[in-house]
Amino acid sequence: MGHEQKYVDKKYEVVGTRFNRPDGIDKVTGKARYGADASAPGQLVGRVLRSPHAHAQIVKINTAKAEKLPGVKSIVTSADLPDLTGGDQGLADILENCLARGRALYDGHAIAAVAAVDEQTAAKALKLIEVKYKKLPHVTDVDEAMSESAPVIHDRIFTRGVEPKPSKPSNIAARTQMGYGDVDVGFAEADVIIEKTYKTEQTHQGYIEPHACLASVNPDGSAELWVTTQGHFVFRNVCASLLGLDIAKLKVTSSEIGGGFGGKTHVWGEPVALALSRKANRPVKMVMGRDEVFRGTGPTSSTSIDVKMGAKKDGTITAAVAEMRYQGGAFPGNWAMLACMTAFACYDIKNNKSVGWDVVVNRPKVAAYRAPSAPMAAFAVESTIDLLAKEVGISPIDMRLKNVAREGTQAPYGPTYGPIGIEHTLKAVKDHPHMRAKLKKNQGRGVACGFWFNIGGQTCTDLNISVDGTVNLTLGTVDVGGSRSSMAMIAAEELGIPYDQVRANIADTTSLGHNDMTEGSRGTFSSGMATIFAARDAISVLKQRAAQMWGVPEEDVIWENGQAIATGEGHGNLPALTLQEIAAKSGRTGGPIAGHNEVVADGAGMGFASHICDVEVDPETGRSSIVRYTVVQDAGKAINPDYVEGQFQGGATQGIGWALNEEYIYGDDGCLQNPGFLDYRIPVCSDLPFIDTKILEVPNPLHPYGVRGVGETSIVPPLAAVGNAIANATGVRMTHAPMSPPRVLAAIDAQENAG
Amino acid sequence: MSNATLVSTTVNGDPVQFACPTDESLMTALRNRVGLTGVKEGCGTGDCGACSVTLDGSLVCSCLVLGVEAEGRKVTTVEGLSENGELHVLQQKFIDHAALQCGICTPGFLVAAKALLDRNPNPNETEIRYALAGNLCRCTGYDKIVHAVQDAAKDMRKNNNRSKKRS
Amino acid sequence: MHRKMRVSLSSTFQLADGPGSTLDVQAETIAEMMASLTDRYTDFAALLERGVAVSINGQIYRDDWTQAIPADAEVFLIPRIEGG
Amino acid sequence: MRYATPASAKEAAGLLSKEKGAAFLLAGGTDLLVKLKMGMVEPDLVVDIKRIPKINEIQTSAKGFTIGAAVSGAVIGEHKGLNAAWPGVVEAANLIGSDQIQGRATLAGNLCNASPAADSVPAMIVAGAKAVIVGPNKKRTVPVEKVVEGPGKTCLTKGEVIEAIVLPKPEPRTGDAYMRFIPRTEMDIAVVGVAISLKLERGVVKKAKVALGAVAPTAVVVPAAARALVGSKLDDASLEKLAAACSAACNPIDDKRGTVEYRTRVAGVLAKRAAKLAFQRAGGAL
Repeated sequence: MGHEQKYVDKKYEVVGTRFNRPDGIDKVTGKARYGADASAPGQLVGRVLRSPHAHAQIVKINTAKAEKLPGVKSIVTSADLPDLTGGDQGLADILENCLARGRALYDGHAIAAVAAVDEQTAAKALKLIEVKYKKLPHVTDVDEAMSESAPVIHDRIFTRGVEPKPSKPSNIAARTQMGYGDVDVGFAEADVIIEKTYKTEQTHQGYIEPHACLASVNPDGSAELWVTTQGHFVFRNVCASLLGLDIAKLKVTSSEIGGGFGGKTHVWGEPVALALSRKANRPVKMVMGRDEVFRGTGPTSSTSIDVKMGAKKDGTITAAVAEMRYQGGAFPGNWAMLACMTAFACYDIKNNKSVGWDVVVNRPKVAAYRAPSAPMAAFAVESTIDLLAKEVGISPIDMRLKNVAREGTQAPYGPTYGPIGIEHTLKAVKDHPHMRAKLKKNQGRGVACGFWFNIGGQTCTDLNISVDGTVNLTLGTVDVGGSRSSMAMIAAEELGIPYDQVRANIADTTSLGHNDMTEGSRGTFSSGMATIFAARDAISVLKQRAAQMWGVPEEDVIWENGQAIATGEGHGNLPALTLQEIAAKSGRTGGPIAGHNEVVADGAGMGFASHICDVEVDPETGRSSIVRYTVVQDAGKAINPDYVEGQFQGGATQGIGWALNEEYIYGDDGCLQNPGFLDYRIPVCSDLPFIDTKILEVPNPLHPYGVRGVGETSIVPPLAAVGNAIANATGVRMTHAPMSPPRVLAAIDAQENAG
Repeated sequence: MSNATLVSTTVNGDPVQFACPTDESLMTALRNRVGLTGVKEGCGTGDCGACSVTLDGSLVCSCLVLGVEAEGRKVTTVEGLSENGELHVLQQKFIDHAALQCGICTPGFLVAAKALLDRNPNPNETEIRYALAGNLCRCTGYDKIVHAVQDAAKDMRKNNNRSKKRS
Repeated sequence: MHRKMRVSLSSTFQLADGPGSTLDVQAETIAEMMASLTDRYTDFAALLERGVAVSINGQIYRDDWTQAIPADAEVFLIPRIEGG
Repeated sequence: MRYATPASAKEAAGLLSKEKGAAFLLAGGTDLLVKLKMGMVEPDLVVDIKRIPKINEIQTSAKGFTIGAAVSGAVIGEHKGLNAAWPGVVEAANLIGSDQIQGRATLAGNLCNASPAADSVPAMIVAGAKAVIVGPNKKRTVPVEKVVEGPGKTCLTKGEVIEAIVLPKPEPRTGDAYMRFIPRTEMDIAVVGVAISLKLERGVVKKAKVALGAVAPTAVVVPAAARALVGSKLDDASLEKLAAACSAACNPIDDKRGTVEYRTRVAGVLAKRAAKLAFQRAGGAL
């Protein structure tokens, strides 16, 4: 790669300060263009027909009447898409999720799609498509789906990871096990053992912008796609593979993205819109309704988790076991495996074992949601640790500090940690004034920790210097949280020029090499690294041009504070050349000045956080209000603290919503009963206090600035932090999230009746 | 298909005419026929506030208004907040306070916050939070939004006092 | 001649014809290690297909197979993860 | 879909009565537009009453208040006279949805939508509100509690339009209050709603009326709950009786918003809280 990735401690001019985002003005004036805001000449309106059944055989689809409706230009069903059966099963699953093939696997599963001249015609055409269903038995609960008597959803699924290999298909896609040591020995050493079962309900990422795209396919196979996505390069590759297009002939442009949180890493309507366009030979714009977003896209797993932990009287945790059942919707996923990797990751537990069961049910295909799978496992583990702490008589924070993972601790998934920040966050929590604030009647305080990986991945960045010395930074990672500003800051830092001389843009797929998704908290980490290297690349060109202008050897030129300086004997008196001066002459010194970098930005650090939450519980209604909340997280290095805080606050709020009220509610018919923001209750402004934040900086050794991803960890602790706070306010331990008023009141009643 | 009707209205101070089916929402008409895509659709059912506009000065979800109802009325959208080429104080404060991340909810928040400050120039935190409860944001946890509105209110009060003194 | 090294498998990975939780190979980079393991164990390719990341002294590498493996490094094969 | 803007309530009634297809009245539109969007209704005719003179106004007289059918919650919330006279009705009207919804939603619309969970209906009932109904041929006035007959079902016959809601001038030392339970602080539909109005005489409850929302197919008037209050100074025993009577009057369903047990239980809890507030508003000392 030729660039040194290692962390170097230094003083920054730009990085670490606060600058306004370049996309700000467009976003506050309504000019910013999102997925639904683009138009193309002659565009059609695409709409999708969805299954009203949880599980049904599609006996027949008759589109004849709809096709005859004036204004209808194309209709597609799975028959119009390639049959990927027998090939890559993962790809086949994605395609089958986009359009059902023979069976509707969940309420809201896409069955057919239509493109018509306008909204009204498209809606009418959907009603004219006749689908004959034969209802099949369904299962939506993860525990029920694992039982012997459950209807088996896919006869091709034989549980992976169990010996001997099962001879019968089941809804259990895989068993995963992680951990080390001997838990039996560990439990034998324990003075106190706590065992509990927890349940968490399914939640949705809840981005405010519904999925939207504008697709246009030409008869020669060239195509364009404008889409709201977390990764347009990946969307390009996936759509091309699904539809048999040439990758380079499909140009994908990412719109401004109105929230993703993992939910816009997966394709749904995009291949369908492309197929409709190909058939109609006209551009097709497809925008989902909110009900479609809830019924058809994105949710996270609902879970059922058993945790058993043992500790000595001094607080040392001697053994820990988690058995975690995660449903992945109608197609198998790796969600329980991720839970196994994260459940005990904050702690140094000599004997630990995590077993995960990945299960399929008749619900939408689960998609990544901010630190996928970790919040539920943390809810179970962090609740249990509080119970243990109480039992041995140690404060919850000291209990955690006693067992905290450090550099050198073996992670539950195997390797040994490098420098990590969990202990720092816990100590900061312990010292935080929030911990000493007085609680009022019916109030309680809870603390919880959380962990999530960061990932790096493929990244490609261009940096072009204009003749006036201003800089275009061209990025391929979608900006979901303000990364354009952070990247421009990094370029300014490296080049030694003011922030406002750098303009960062996100390029389409024809303008840069491949970039992975903005997922896994990788945006600022990976594009930041590529930006540093691209800037350093440009600096070497700048130095060479300066040398040429001066007529001195290149090796005598250094770059400092945005200018070239000649060093060495004989030319020490030459006046420095600024970036502007060199850029102005670039036409005569060899042409445009640019830097470029492509990198596999591996070596992302670990993200750890500890949260403090105060709740007030109305003992007569079971309603919990968040009265104070503090997030402490290790960011490695905060490039722009405003946006780091924004990630902390946003993630915490999503976790609070999950803890209190957000859940998918399914009826006995297996249909989703609350596919809208009215009854899928995300936190509103009046539900919350200000969310305090504290950024810690334990440098990541494998990033030049020490950056760690910060996007995801903040959603991990809140479920448990809220649960622990409720327990301290009421004396009642909640084991079922969300801890909605009816559940809390029932638990209070049960305790009163028992005692 | 529904009958289309010609609607004459005023949008952001300008006379505007558009023809739309009678059952089309004002939100869709503003987006697709007037070209004001700053009016965002998050739900179409009045639950998220992204399509907030004022109608004769009253804050509404434009998804819950028919396009034809705008006949003879005055509509203000986010595109109408800046005047004389300058950002409205609220717009500037949203940028300064990093009160937006993805930005899809921002137009609705700005319209709603302006309606609040027009009505109540000195709201306390609770009043701000309840006034903005009809606007969903999934990125920020509302923290920086409330700070931005508080700061904007302060500046607007200062400016008002100054212009009062001058006149 | 490649350096001898020991690779630990995350407990979620099982190779039907493997010796257990650790494998000995000769390699100096991730790519060489993967090639050697693929040659040696019949179901290693399937495991790669499912997604594997390499942890070298606690640092996780998902894609950069050019990465050199230092002498006496702790090397773990773990599932390749994605994020939200 | 045809869209009409009649100039009088009578003209609106005429349009509705003559329509052969599906006809709907449009005031605030906060329910109708949602149903349109979700494809739950396909109107042939929509009659927008907001261009009718005075239908957007609140009129005050010696007898009380006449609130035009198109008056929005926001306007009600700003009306000083109404706030002073019937704070419970005003708070119920203002609890319906966000500020955006308040910019449009009306009392008459909340009543005609006939949702079991309508916030303003129990509050209007205990305040003695009446609906002024205009038909193609005649006008009638009906107590609010008689308007709703079941979920989505009212006593209005084809062609009838509510022109206004009439609230009496409250008797001296009267207080009313409406409280509801929702999981969040805003934007939810009531899980339980309780409205209470009471009149004091020498610090003792002389008259009372209690109505519950979201616990039965329609709002429920609970005479036993009122009896529990009459003659009391809201001592604990009478409050417990009130709560028990309210819980006993519940006939709710399990749904995505709440369970039978929860609604029944919380109806009693809120009744006690609402009674205290109404008592204080009537000038009572707790």
